[in-house]
Amino acid sequence: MPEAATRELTFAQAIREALAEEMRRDKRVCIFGEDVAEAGTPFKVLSGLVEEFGRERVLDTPISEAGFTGMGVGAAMTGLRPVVDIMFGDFLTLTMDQLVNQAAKVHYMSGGTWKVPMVLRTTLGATRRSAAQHSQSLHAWPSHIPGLKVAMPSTPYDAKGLLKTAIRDENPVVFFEDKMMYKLKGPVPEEDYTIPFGVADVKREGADITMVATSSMVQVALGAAEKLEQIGVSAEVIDPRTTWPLDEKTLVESAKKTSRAMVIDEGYGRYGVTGEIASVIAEGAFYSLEAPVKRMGAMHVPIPFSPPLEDVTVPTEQTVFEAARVLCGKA
Amino acid sequence: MPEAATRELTFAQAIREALAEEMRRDKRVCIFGEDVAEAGTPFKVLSGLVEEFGRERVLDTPISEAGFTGMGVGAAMTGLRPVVDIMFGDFLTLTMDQLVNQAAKVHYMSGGTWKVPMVLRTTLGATRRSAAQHSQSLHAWPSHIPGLKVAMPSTPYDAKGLLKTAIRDENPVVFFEDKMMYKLKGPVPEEDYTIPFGVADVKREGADITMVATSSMVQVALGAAEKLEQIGVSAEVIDPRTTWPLDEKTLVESAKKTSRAMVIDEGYGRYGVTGEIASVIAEGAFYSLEAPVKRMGAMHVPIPFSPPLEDVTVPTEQTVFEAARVLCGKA
Amino acid sequence: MTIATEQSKVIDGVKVEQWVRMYRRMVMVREFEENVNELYTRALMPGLAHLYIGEEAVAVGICEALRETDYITSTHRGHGHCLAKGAAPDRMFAELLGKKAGYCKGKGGSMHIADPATGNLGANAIVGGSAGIATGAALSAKRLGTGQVTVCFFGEGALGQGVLYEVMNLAALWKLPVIYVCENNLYNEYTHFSETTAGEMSSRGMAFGVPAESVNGQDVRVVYAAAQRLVERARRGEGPAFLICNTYRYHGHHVGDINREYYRSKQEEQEWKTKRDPIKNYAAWMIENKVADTTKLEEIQKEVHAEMKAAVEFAIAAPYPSPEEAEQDVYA
Amino acid sequence: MTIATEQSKVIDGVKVEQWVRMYRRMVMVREFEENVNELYTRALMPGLAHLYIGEEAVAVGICEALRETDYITSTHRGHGHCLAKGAAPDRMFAELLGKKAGYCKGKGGSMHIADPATGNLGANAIVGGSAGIATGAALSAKRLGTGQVTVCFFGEGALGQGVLYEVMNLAALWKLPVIYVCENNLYNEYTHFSETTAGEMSSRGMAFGVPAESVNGQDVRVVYAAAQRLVERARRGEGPAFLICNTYRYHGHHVGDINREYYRSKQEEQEWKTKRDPIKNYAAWMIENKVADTTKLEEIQKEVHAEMKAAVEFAIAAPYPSPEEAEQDVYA
Ligand SMILES: Cc1ncc(C[n+]2csc(CCOP(=O)(O)OP(=O)(O)O)c2C)c(N)n1
Ligand SMILES: Cc1ncc(C[n+]2csc(CCOP(=O)(O)OP(=O)(O)O)c2C)c(N)n1
Ligand SMILES: [Mg+2]
Ligand SMILES: [Mg+2]
Repeated sequence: MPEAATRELTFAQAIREALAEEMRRDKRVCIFGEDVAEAGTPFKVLSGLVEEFGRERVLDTPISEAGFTGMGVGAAMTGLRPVVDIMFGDFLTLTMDQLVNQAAKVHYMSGGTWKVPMVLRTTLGATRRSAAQHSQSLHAWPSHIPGLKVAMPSTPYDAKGLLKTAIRDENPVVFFEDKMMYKLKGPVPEEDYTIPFGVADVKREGADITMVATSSMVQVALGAAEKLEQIGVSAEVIDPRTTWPLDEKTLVESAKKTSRAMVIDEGYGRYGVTGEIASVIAEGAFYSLEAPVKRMGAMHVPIPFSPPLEDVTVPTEQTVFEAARVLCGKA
Repeated sequence: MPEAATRELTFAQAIREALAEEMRRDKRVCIFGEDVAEAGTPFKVLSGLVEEFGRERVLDTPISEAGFTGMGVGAAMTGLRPVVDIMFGDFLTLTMDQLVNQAAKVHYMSGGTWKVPMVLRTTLGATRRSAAQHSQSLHAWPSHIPGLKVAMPSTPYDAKGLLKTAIRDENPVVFFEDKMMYKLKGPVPEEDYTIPFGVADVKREGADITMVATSSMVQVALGAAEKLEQIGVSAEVIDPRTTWPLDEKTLVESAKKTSRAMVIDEGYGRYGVTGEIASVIAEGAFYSLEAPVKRMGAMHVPIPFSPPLEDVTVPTEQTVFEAARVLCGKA
Repeated sequence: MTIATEQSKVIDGVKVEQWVRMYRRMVMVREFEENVNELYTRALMPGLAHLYIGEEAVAVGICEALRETDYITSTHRGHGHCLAKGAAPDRMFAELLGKKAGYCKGKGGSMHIADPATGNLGANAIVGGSAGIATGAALSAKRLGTGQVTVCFFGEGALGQGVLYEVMNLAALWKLPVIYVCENNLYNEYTHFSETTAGEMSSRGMAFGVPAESVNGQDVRVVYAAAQRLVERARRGEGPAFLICNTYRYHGHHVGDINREYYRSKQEEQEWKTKRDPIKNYAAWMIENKVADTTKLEEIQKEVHAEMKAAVEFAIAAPYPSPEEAEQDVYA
Repeated sequence: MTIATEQSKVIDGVKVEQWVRMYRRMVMVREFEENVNELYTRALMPGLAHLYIGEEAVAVGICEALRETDYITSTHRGHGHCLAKGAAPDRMFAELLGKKAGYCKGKGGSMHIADPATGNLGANAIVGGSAGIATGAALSAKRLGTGQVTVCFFGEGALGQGVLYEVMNLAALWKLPVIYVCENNLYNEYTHFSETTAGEMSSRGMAFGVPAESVNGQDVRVVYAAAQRLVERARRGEGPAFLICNTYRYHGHHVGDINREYYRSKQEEQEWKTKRDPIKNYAAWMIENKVADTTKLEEIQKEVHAEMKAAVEFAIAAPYPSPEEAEQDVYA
């Protein structure tokens, strides 16, 4: 949690600041991806970096996600610390071989001799009216793969701290940013800080129900918690911040305390993040739970374009509030 | 379950027979992949098909998994019914864009106008001493994606029946075959039959514990069930046969009956199939369960080459037996 | 007015009727896109769109060489392709606004227009994402003996995607009837293609056994002639081709890309717009060669203008799908 | 015996010492692989292996042009590359048998030998899978100014993988010091390359701005000369190259591929073995040109033979890792 919150930054600014500071600190850090230099990415997250660090360290690539992710692996093995930019999380599909068969396995297959200190930054999140190929939240895939770490911040503060940790980590880290959150503001201290992986953050304390929420869903859960308070339900909101490593203890302890839990994640609800976390809680807090763990994820459909359709495919403050109310027997 | 089990076939023969019969029945069915004609695949599963159906319908491709999977999508949209052969499940990494951003979404994105009746056959399973890039069981990934169906047979009988259903389905189906099971024999009737998707099969009835097992793990669970019987535990073994659609009802009802459940799957234990199925059971049978649902999957490591290492990364009869014993309080 | 009625007269080897249709189609595309831009500015369109203005001669020239039953695959910048292949503007606008009457019932939006009736296999928001689909459709045509040809449209940015080479190789090996049409509008989003493309662009075809040509994409007559030749060649079973059409997009990468000076100059834009406009220059040629006169062309423009206005109104008035529909059409 | 001792004498522009080393290395690779085959047949080796016999001149000729600090990436058929780059046979055999003393502590096996000490970034069991890694290593070398060159070995089957073209394009654009070495041994597993490769193979380089050459991969002198030139060019900052080495594998695709007549004739095999054997022909040249005499060559063969026997014994006697090690080395 922020200590000396002297100023507010947007989520995008926090990301940019983390990159700039790490690039100043360590000459080996470099960035590559599509339109990262010329345009500072379509989301303008990287604006200004090429001016400071030059085209030797901020490199515009062709539209070759597999190729330049693979280059990230090789560059990381041989002395650079690349931050690979994959514009939309949907394009992870193109990088899976490099990420999963190469990056994740190099260290292990080589008996621990080679390392891959690479960060792959990408996005997640729907409701941007971008349709099925630009709206997915595919973080469950890398979370499934040993050898990768997966971070997904939900505030500007976490974004900066986790990204610095990712860059300093000796392993491949997949870093998911909710593209709808780039303009979200929050306190970010001026001093250098990092946030350890595998440490969940209690975003709000509560006594009656545990809401585990990730990335984009943390704000949604906090909003729902406000509403719940109005009907006398005290909700605890916990953000694991990294799906791997996963801070099982904090999640389980909270569920033991509240005796009710739900998991809210913007990835598809099936065979994804909610299944894992719900299982961890159902197992760890088995003898304390008064009701089944409730899971909420994206509807099991490709994300539709049309606003009235798209809006019903992801959990909202209202749907989370209602589900929590039912779970707490206040319906 | 087989009715008129007049003869035994191996798993590989059952697959081949399903393909041959469907190719005879429907001229639109064709196969493409690496070494499918010339060699009948390295596993020899397709031997003889090119002789019967010719090189127009059994096509050897270059080593271009993304490319020919994409062609499968286009061919399926326009009148063929391609069966795309991806030699090792590990190479799914290369096809994810075609499979997930294209095949799975075409029908939905086009408002239901185009269809993709394509089957992608591939393998899963470790312990073949093939190391980290040829041993993965990645079926959790497609199971996570709406628009795809995922089948994973555990017997020759199921293999034939499910593959026929897959070929006749109007949607993209990912079909996983355990490569260690190709030589497994079992009864397969001569008559034409299909097995509906989304219908679990009770491979063994029991009263004390429900073991949900998939693909390669079904035989393992059955073996463990034998051992359990010897210590007076009656285990029910259920094979969902398709992870999507998933026959939740059969799984939940069994768990309600036995009050104890475990899920055994060869994919990685984290963020995969066991999490989903365990959650479904924990939720559906919440008030009947006497213990947390136990999950067993591959160890969270890239699959190592060395036999003594590889052997400890996947559940075995012995480890499943022991886990079940503990779960039933017989330890 | 004799010229306009003599539809079957042949000029430069092509019927007047066809020349006129190409003009009308180019005007349609431009008018359609102007309306899209307006819908965006008026905040009536959800999301973004990538305008085809400036590139009209490519889609129109190519599709003029195709039969209705032939296939196309399209891109994020796909409205022009869809219209040129025969899509109805009203259902397209409806789709862009997320309405139920749209080609995809509102599920696809600007980047996913698809329509079996006009052989449109779908626009694709993955750069290079439809190369496999197009090549697979060509495989079907060959195997089923239908005589259909498939055109795969993509921007020069897609030359960065390896899958394109995988399928070109396959198309060449199997002699599939597919034409890869590369629309080189100089930019991959905000990056000039020279920073992303090594070597000679046309050699990207030959290296995989696919004969390549490069043409002026601002001249519909040139595009049509090349397409005609390559499509017929493919139809005869002589295999795929790779056609580079050099062109330019007048607007931003998408409707929100307004300030472009950091990546390209106003002067460059101005030059293309004034000297190489595909519609203006083609109109001049038509008049000069008595394919049509000014009156006729103005008449077409008016008709198209009215058609588009009506189509936009239809789309605005059309109802949204109901939320329950979100769960439909996942499986066939 | 003067010839053998005059190691610093220069013949054809190359020191005798180097010519001899190349001979020794080729013999090492062959002997190594013969032993692998035997270990397989004696059921002492878990899994399978892909033998490099017949292709020795490629790895040896290329690596002779490299410095110890230069990088290579290798393939499923990688033993030759690793040995040529300086790997120790005993630790390689240990790895193949899954022993703790192996290069990867038994975790990698035949297809994943890696070794930072000799610049070996790792063999790869994904066809084409190391193209990105190799190109990334070249990026590091350029950015860090180390002067290192990377060689990316792959079979002609990898020409089917699009990622290769993605990174060649990048290497050309950024002038990276990487040599793409295509070992064309005619077969992708069991399918002849002519059925999988359209167009002219060497144009696959030029199309992406990477200069290409094609050489006789059975002649170590030719391979070395080409490599030497291209590696120095890359080291000078003049960019990547694409080198096709035409060669042949004598054995099956893997050790279990015994009956091969359904995909290639015995006669074809016989011809390559008898007429174009890289070791035999090179030995003849050495003798003819007084680089070494028969006695010297036999001596080398005996030494290598003994070394390999000892290495095999070391590996057989070496202990397996303990099961707990399975969970180690997942994260650094
Ligand atoms: C695989 C993939 N990578 C990146 C993007 C983001 N993107 C959308 S359009 C575009 C540029 C495409 O350039 P080009 O192919 O030349 O088409 P143009 O926009 O110029 O018509 C990019 C990078 C994408 N949609 N798909
Ligand atoms: C991506 C991928 N597809 C398929 C395979 C299976 N496979 C292993 S080796 C091989 C043939 C490789 O041929 P080539 O590249 O010419 O190498 P060679 O074996 O001839 O040395 C294939 C298809 C693989 N390992 N990786
Ligand atoms: Mg462009
Ligand atoms: Mg080969």
